[in-house]
Amino acid sequence: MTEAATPRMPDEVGVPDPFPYMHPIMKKNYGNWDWHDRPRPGVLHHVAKSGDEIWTVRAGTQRQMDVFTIRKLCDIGDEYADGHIRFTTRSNIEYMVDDEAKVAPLIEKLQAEGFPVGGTGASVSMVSHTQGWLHCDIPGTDASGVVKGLMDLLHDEFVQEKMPNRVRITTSCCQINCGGQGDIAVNVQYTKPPKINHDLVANVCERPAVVARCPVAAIRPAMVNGKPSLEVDEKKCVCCGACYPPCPPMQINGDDSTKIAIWVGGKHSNARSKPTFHKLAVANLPNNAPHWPEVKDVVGKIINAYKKDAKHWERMGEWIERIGWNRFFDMTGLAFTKHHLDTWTGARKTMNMSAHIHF
Amino acid sequence: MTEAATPRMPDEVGVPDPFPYMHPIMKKNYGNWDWHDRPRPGVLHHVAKSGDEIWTVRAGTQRQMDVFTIRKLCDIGDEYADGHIRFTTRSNIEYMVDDEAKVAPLIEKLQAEGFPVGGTGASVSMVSHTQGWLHCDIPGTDASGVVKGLMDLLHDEFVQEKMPNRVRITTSCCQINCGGQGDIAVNVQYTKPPKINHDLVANVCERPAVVARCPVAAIRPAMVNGKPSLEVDEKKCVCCGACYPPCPPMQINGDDSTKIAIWVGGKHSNARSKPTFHKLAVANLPNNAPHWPEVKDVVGKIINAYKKDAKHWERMGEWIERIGWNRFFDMTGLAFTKHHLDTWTGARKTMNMSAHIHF
Amino acid sequence: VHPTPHLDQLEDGPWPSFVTGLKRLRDEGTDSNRRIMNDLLGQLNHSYEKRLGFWKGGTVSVFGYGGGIIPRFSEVASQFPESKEFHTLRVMPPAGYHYDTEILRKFCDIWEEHGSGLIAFHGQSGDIMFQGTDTEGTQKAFDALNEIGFDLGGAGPALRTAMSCVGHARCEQSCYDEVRAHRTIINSLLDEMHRPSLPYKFKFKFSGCANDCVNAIHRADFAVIGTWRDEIKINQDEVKKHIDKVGRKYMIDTVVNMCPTRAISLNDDDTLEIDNPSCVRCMHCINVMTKALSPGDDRGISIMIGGKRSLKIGDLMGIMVVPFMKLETDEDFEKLEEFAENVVEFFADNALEHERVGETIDRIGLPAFLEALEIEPDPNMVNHPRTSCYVRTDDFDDEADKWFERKARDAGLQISAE
Amino acid sequence: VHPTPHLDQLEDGPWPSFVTGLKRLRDEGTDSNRRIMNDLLGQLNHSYEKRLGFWKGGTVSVFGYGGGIIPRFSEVASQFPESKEFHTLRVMPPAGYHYDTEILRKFCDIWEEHGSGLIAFHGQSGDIMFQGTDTEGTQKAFDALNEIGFDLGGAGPALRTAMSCVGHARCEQSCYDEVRAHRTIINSLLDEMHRPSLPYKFKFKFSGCANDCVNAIHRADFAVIGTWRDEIKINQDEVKKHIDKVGRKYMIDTVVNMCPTRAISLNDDDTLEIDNPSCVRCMHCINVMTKALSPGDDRGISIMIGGKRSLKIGDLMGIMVVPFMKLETDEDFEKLEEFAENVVEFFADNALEHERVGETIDRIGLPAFLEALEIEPDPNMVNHPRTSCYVRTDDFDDEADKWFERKARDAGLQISAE
Ligand code: SRM
Ligand code: SRM
Ligand code: SRM
Ligand code: SRM
Ligand code: SF4
Ligand code: SF4
Ligand code: SF4
Ligand code: SF4
Ligand code: SF4
Ligand code: SF4
Ligand code: SF4
Ligand code: SF4
Repeated sequence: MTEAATPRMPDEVGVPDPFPYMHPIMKKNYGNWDWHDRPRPGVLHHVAKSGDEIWTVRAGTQRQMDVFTIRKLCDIGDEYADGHIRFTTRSNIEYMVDDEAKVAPLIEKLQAEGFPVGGTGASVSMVSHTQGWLHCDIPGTDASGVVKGLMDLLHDEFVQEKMPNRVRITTSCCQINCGGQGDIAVNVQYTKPPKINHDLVANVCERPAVVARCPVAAIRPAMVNGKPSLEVDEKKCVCCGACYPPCPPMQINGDDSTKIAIWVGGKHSNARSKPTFHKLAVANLPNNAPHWPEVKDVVGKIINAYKKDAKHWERMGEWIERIGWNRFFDMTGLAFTKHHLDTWTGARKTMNMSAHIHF
Repeated sequence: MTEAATPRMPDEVGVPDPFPYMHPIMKKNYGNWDWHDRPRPGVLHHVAKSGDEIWTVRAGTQRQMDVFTIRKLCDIGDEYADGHIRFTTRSNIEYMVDDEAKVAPLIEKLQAEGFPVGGTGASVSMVSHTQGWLHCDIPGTDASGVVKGLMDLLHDEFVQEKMPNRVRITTSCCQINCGGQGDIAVNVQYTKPPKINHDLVANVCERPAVVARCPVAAIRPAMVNGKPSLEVDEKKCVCCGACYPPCPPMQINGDDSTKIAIWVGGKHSNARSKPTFHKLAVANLPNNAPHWPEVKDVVGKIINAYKKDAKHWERMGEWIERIGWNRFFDMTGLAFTKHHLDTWTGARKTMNMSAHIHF
Repeated sequence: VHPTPHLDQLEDGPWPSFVTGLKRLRDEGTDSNRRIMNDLLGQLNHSYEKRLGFWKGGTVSVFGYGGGIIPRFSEVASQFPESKEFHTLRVMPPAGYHYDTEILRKFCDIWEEHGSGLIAFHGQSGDIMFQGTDTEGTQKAFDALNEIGFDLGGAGPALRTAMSCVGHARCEQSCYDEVRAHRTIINSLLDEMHRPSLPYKFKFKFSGCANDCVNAIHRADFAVIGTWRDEIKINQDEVKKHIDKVGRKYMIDTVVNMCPTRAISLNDDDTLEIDNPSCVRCMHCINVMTKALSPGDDRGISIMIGGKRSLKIGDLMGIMVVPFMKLETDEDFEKLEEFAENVVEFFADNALEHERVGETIDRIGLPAFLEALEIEPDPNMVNHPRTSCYVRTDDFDDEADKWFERKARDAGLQISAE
Repeated sequence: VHPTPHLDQLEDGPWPSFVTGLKRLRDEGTDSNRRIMNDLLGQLNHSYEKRLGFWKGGTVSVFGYGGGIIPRFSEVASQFPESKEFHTLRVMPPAGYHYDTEILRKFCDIWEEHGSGLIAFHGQSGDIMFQGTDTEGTQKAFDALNEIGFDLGGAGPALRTAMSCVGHARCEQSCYDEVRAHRTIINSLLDEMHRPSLPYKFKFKFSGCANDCVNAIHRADFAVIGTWRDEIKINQDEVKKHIDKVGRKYMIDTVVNMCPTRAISLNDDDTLEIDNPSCVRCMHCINVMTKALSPGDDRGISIMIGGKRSLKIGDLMGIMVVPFMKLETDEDFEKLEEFAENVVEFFADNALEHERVGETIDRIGLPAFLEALEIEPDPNMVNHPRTSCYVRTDDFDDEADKWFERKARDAGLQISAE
């Protein structure tokens, strides 16, 4: 500690080279794969042009992992796989093995240790999650808890491939939405304009920056009790929360005004249809930690309707486009309200300017 | 004339009842038709649920007709048809007959009198046209002359049904575009900001109204030579011409700055795809009366490319969407420029925000 | 006789020439037609030469009305004095453009006497345009036309002449009585047409089905389009015949594969399966297989509000504001009439000057428009619900209750109707 | 030990529980892990009870760098003092997230010693997140990680950590070497990551094909997506096998009828026909028939610029700005690197404070952006050309000439290459 007198200069290595860590078969056939199939849920089988084969076993994790869990995963990798591991875009772990015979014991072990094997193909993969109360400075709810609850609910759909196509769920603990777009997105939605703690503004808030951040110009500088502060035009405010990070005294979170909205039909892939943003399904669900039953209820309904009705390869949004939004609302028992009508920039282009109609 | 002392009060009859004029078979089977086909180009054959049949023969007219032409059409109607006539949305004339035997002589007569029979099904129908130099107070070009030239060029495509689907051409003699959206639209496009005739502004121009009409707020009131006038910020001006009708001194037309642009892919029907607006193909073509050869050349190229390449039932815009705009520009020999990139409200939504790509 | 070297070049070619027509009026018309047309041709040729127009507007109307005439005064009247006034009468045609030769001949007689002899069938908004007369002729021609049952159409900031497709009269796709809808609405709002006092123009258009043969969605502030709620009618024998004729691959490519919502599937035995709840009533398959397929029986209309050309905010198409309305009984037509009146009243009260109703909606937002007209939000109004989270939703539950009430009401109504 | 009644409820259920993990650190971890985790659990339970968060930000960095640490100071430190500082190190993983057990065990050892023992694989931007240490621990952990070849990622107004899909390493769809592209670009711009001085964040993401397994188009300012120019490769035998297996109707419904541009037609003899010029490289048919179909051989990348979440103007996806670029030779990679540098430089010079590059493009218009980067306009950049006539086009012919020159150049290049 006291040696810190001559501090160490960082070695700016940048992005580490993955080849030293990569499974030898992947390294050998890098860029030369031929085709793949999925022998069973949770398992991918890739065949290289050279004829080499590799089997991948995918399992769910809690993402925020303690060293004990990580070491357990390493032990499994050393004993049942070839010692190489990767994580996927959705925080699932993948073990690669060079021999089909290794697949079954590996799966068995993972399951025995409580790691669900699945997340491939037309399954519900891991919910992409964010930081929440565990770490972030602006969260309206937790992330890890919501994800845990949702994955408990959807565990069966993770370990089998019975959905029409893959389902990507995301969750975000504030309206900023680090979790991103999803087939289903479970996001905090503020329902009230920020309350301003005027005593603090002068100290911690860079006022011109905050004024500039508001997307609807609802914030004005003002003198309150003789001190420079801010005021919000509540008629204009769209409750986006953008003012809160740069100015914590603009308290956007409230234990009962911070709500959850669920969005559907976001899609990143370019397969078939172009990528899309998710669309509002329902707002104003209570932020009911630690189980969020109202949220789970809605997610369950949406998943079930999709599972029952969509055609193979239709993603959530593509399914809804085909059957029509009215049928989506009917099937899920959700309400269509004036808040579903877009009012933001370019709203005009989201309107049905045609005679196309669903009954 | 001198009797005008007690002027006649109008009889506000409104929209006339069409039944007194309607062909008896149409009246009888009103709302009870079963199916139709097209025995040959220019002829529709409709069968009613009652079993009644009616044949319609469609022919082109010049829309702006002298009484001699109209009377000739009436003579034909009396002698070869059943004395009932209608005009279509596109200014074609239709004769209805109750007997298939009447079709051939009627067609022969129409052709003999110089009225091309066609415009049905997958043909190029009459160009929808506007007033132009003949009558309007703000035209940049003529309408009747352009239409005559185009229909001369496309006569063959009017009298046969050899296009992939119907082709709707429109033309408009100023940028206001009374002719509307089209598979191909031939429209005036101003290329210079208005020149202001300051001497006239004070007299004939309601200045606040003009300032309000400008879509980009490029017009400001100004004093010029001590008189109230206007000035235009030429950097902002998008040459739309909206200021000209309410303020004729804002001279938008110039014998060499008034140009023609050609747009493609507008579609009104809801068949298959939703209705669409037309999109810029080429701008800055000269306003070369009385033959507009440059315009005809481009229209011809577009029609030919579409005819050669589109699939049955694909409209112009649907064809281009499928093959890609780059192929459209290649096939027609037209240029894609920065002006094709939208810069108007909502432009963002017209950008390709995907990896979908055509080669 | 003015020389017309530019116009003369437009007399060749296979298409009927307007120039030839104008010249015939000049050479063979009544005295007054001849005079007018000689100078008109002269001015037009002058425009072709200078590449500029030479008309200016003004104010002309017939007694009792404020609109319906498009006045034109020549800026080159000194050179072409006989056509120095060249006004147009916009006259409403019978709904669906039906005529007989007798009435057309009457038009010719009237216009030969009181005007230039030049008539257009029809203007883009649907009017018969009697083109070219002076102020006096305007009144006389109107009186004569009015006597035989015709009325002026719209111009200026007013209700405009409407259009309806041939529809019920001859088309098997037609889903409602276009003539009745057209006449009911326009005739109830005639005052708005004849005495212009709206913020800007307002247009109605009526198409019997989604083929939209009168371009209503783009070109009408208020578009009425026929549709149906039940299933497409399939005649499987005719399906087979069609496939026999055109081939399986061709049929898949042009029908199955062109359905916008993948609602059509071809069974291996050449029967057709349509998933009707996925069908968006686009008309395509019905258009292709006119004998095998037809619209269902539970027909009605959709209404789109706000179509127009580009001034001032850019082109707009009508937004689906009333997804479905039956249009069979007298009460149905009264309801439609009332709705049309309400929309026009809303427009009169809320639009800014020179603002079309579509622009008003764009400015205030669709929710505010719906609220003003007491229309319940419906998913068919949008391509998809909002993607932006910028919205205050604390009253979401109250709004949701409205939906649930409506659903209960609809269900109740359906039960009681059974 | 703080009671955690709310959190305890999250230990049941089939999914691995983060609470169980945190408790294990509290109960079985090193001394410091135990202390930190007890208070961390206490604070988290407190959040569950109050439904509010209790962290605030601050400034912490390691020597030599300005970014890469997310500092967290507790607002309820008096109740939960041991976790009063709970900073996160964002550390860049090997491109493609490849590890072996050895390196993972090293991470555990380091973080057990200098932090809380809690590691996330991975954050949404792709970082390994070493969560929970104080200011001093931050430096120590970094030093240790840096010694074994790992570096901090991005935070603040800076270049951010990038992501690339598994791609070339295991996926037959991959159209370029993602690892090389990823490392080339990020490592050339490292200074922008470690010393935040951009107007706002800037993210790169790399997907080997249009399936976009790293969500690049929505979530990256600069998305690199693999594609190909020549024809899809078809193995007709495998097509037949596929049809034998799934049936004709199913195949039509799931492949032919799902192609977004109707580019696929099934011949009557069960061979497949693809109209490649109509194909938009969406990947769907290839995804469904992995043995029968594959991307062509003339592979490369497309680049989309401007994806991001909603602040301040609403969500944006990346716009196709470079439709195609080969990415095989060293020169190709240099060109890509240079282009990336130019875009970041443009962003640094032109974006307003807290403005993402997509917002800049939206503000100045795509044409201005292209001009600044000397990119020639291309139809693939848009869904369709402009529909608005509000544009000044008097230099249209000059602009057109640029296109024709480019076409001539391309044709020339192709000729000389033959
Ligand atoms: C491992 C992973 C990439 C990585 O580098 O980590 C991956 C791997 C594969 N993806 Fe992916 N995708 C992965 C995330 C994604 C994502 C991003 C995400 O989930 O956040 C997407 C975009 C999702 C979206 O659109 O919102 C994605 C969209 C696809 C698609 C397109 C599906 C569609 O029809 O829309 C395919 C095609 C397919 O399913 O055959 C695909 C196909 C594949 C294939 C089959 C590619 C191949 O030939 O190897 C791989 C096995 C998929 C499987 O699970 O069956 N992958 N894939 C990611 C696993 C995530 C997970 O654990 O669940
Ligand atoms: C940690 C992480 C969530 C997670 O748990 O995985 C995260 C956490 C935060 N994000 Fe994020 N973002 C994270 C990925 C994302 C993504 C996803 C991505 O990169 O693919 C997005 C959407 C894509 C994008 O860039 O727009 C995202 C969009 C935002 C935004 C909104 C940016 C916008 O332009 O709309 C903010 C707000 C801001 O920058 O002011 C934000 C701000 C934040 C801050 C710094 C909150 C703040 O302003 O104080 C969060 C710090 C939390 C913490 O305590 O650690 N974060 N954030 C992700 C980064 C981990 C990593 O480095 O791997
Ligand atoms: C007579 C007319 C209505 C009228 O009241 O005057 C009419 C009549 C018919 N139309 Fe139309 N359409 C008429 C203007 C239109 C217009 C408007 C226009 O041309 O300005 C459109 C919209 C065009 C557009 O989308 O821009 C129109 C789009 C259609 C379509 C949809 C075509 C498509 O695939 O997009 C059909 C369906 C079809 O072709 O079978 C259709 C079908 C028909 C049918 C087959 C309906 C029927 O069963 O009788 C009629 C005969 C069509 C033919 O020409 O073969 N009609 N039709 C109009 C004749 C215009 C002309 O002289 O050329
Ligand atoms: C005569 C006609 C063209 C034709 O030759 O057919 C016409 C002619 C004029 N139109 Fe039009 N419009 C005509 C149908 C249309 C249509 C088509 C339609 O109704 O389906 C449109 C597009 C649809 C729409 O309403 O937007 C149309 C959009 C305009 C506009 C732009 C409106 C906008 O909101 O963007 C103007 C400008 C204005 O109103 O200030 C306009 C203005 C004019 C004026 C009055 C020019 C003026 O401001 O002085 C023209 C008078 C010409 C004349 O001397 O007769 N005209 N105009 C059409 C009316 C004939 C009739 O009554 O049947
Ligand atoms: S979504 Fe909001 S609360 Fe959650 S990690 Fe991101 S910035 Fe923080
Ligand atoms: S919450 Fe959003 S809209 Fe409301 S004041 Fe803050 S920044 Fe503005
Ligand atoms: S397009 Fe312009 S010039 Fe032509 S009639 Fe309409 S308003 Fe007049
Ligand atoms: S032409 Fe259009 S943009 Fe230019 S000054 Fe006139 S109204 Fe404004
Ligand atoms: S709109 Fe429909 S109903 Fe009317 S004529 Fe056209 S096809 Fe027939
Ligand atoms: S009417 Fe249109 S949407 Fe309905 S089944 Fe036929 S093609 Fe499909
Ligand atoms: S993006 Fe394409 S190349 Fe990369 S892993 Fe996904 S499917 Fe494979
Ligand atoms: S890749 Fe997509 S666009 Fe191309 S042929 Fe296959 S399904 Fe069609």
